[in-house]
Amino acid sequence: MSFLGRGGSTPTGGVNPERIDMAVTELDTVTDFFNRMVSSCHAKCISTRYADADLNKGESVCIDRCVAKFSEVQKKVGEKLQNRGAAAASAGGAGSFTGL
Amino acid sequence: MSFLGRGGSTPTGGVNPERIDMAVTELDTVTDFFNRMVSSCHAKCISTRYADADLNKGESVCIDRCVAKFSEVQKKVGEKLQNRGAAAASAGGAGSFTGL
Amino acid sequence: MSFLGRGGSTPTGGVNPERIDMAVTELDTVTDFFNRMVSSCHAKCISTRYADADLNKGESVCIDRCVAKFSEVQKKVGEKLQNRGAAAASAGGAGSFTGL
Amino acid sequence: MDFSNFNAAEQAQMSKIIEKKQMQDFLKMYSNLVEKCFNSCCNDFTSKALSSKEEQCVMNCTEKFIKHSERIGARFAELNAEAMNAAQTPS
Amino acid sequence: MDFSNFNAAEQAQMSKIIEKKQMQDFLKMYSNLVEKCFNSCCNDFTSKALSSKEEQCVMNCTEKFIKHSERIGARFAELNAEAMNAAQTPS
Amino acid sequence: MDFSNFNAAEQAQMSKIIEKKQMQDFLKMYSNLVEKCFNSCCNDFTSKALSSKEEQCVMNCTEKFIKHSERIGARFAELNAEAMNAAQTPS
Repeated sequence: MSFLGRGGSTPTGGVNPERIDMAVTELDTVTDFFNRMVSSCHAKCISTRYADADLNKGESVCIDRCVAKFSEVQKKVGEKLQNRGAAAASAGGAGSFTGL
Repeated sequence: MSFLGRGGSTPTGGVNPERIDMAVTELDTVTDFFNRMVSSCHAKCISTRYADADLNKGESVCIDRCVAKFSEVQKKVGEKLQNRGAAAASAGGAGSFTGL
Repeated sequence: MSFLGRGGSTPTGGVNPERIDMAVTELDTVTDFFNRMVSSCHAKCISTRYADADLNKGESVCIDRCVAKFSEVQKKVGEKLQNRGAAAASAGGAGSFTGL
Repeated sequence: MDFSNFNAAEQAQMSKIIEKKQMQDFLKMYSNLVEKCFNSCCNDFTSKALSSKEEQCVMNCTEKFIKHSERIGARFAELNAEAMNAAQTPS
Repeated sequence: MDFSNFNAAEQAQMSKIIEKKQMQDFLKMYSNLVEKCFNSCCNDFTSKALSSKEEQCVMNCTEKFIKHSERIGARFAELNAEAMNAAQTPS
Repeated sequence: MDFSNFNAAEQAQMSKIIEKKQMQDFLKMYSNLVEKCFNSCCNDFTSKALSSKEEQCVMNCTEKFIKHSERIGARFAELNAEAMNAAQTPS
């Protein structure tokens, strides 16, 4: 997650709330990617007739390739967003509705 | 919601934050199920031509059966998840991305 | 967002948490509408063959009209909900699951 | 849902939380309704104005969705009441 | 949106909240984009590597989606400005 | 994800947050599974009872989805481990 730095250093023994916040955002982001990968690869690889409870050979192979491909797409899109400038890319987000 | 216990007892007059948290999780879960039921039964029962503002007889009967069936599916899936072990079922959730 | 009043007045120099809460709800609501508009107009106007990286003339014109139409629908639905009474409209929300 | 075993302070806090959630649920339902009825009713982008046919469709869609939600809510409440009774009946 | 009636302390808190929301919106847009472009562009799972055709499709999809969002954002801002002017004009 | 540079107090707080998130993720997965398997398996509303065919379909759908998620989780963990090793290897 190269978009996310880790907050500054923490006083010994204390909790740095910004570090916690960053870690939670990172966790939420990974979980979001994971859930979308599960959903996309389910749509691409799993037959919805459900005649069987097991993944068959074809489905299993498809899942493995799907994960690899989805990750590659994630990388490509991330690079594109960084090249283009994260600022421009988020045009239309909350920031554009406010004068702050 | 048999997955959710209620937190421990509360000192008289005080607020037990864990009980509140549990209640909020329970509320969010019921709302989530309800919204998905509304959406699924809309897709199954309601014609999207919208020639009329009222539910016709066929749609009304379909909705009633849809609610009953959706609830039965909810029960069956819940039992399955419990038999299988909630731990295994949540494989891939946030827990699996962390070393904690 | 005529459904949302702004909380009461604020003591000079202090922060009124209700005003902040209201502003955050307003921001979340506008963002939600914006995201759904992006998604709906993408489905209506953008060819998914992706032979090109630019919006063509037809897509651009379609987007402009789509935004206008989506906003009109938003207004019409909002009026309808207000006429019908917000209370009735939210039937089935969290409130109906609780005895409070 | 049953909060009868909550003390007064806890019930007061839950009331506030529920009130806030109801507002959020209502707003989410509103934007969901706009999206759903727009997607079903608007398919002609040769004009930026809503045609009278599209407007009628949006009004019917909205009204019908509310009636649909209300009916589901009623059935859902019945099911939950049954489940609660069943849980309280000694077997 | 207009926070001009907020005092300095409230504006400062809103700025922090908005900054955090922008980060979250950006990350959500990123994962949404990955999902959308993957679903549109990748349909061959006889190989685990992205073909050059798929990669081109993903790049076009990303670029086009950003331009699409920017255009919607511009039109949306115009509409909101109009609505605000209309609200402030005495009738 | 690597929290090894967190101090003990921070790790303790993260553990609590993660535990709560796991519960929420599990509940969301549950409702998602109900929706998905209902939508795929139930198409006959001439009766309100689940037919044995529909029930079998729901059971298979649930089991298969869990296996699917587990397989994705395993592959995903491998990819992340590779990425982490690559980042730590001096080039």
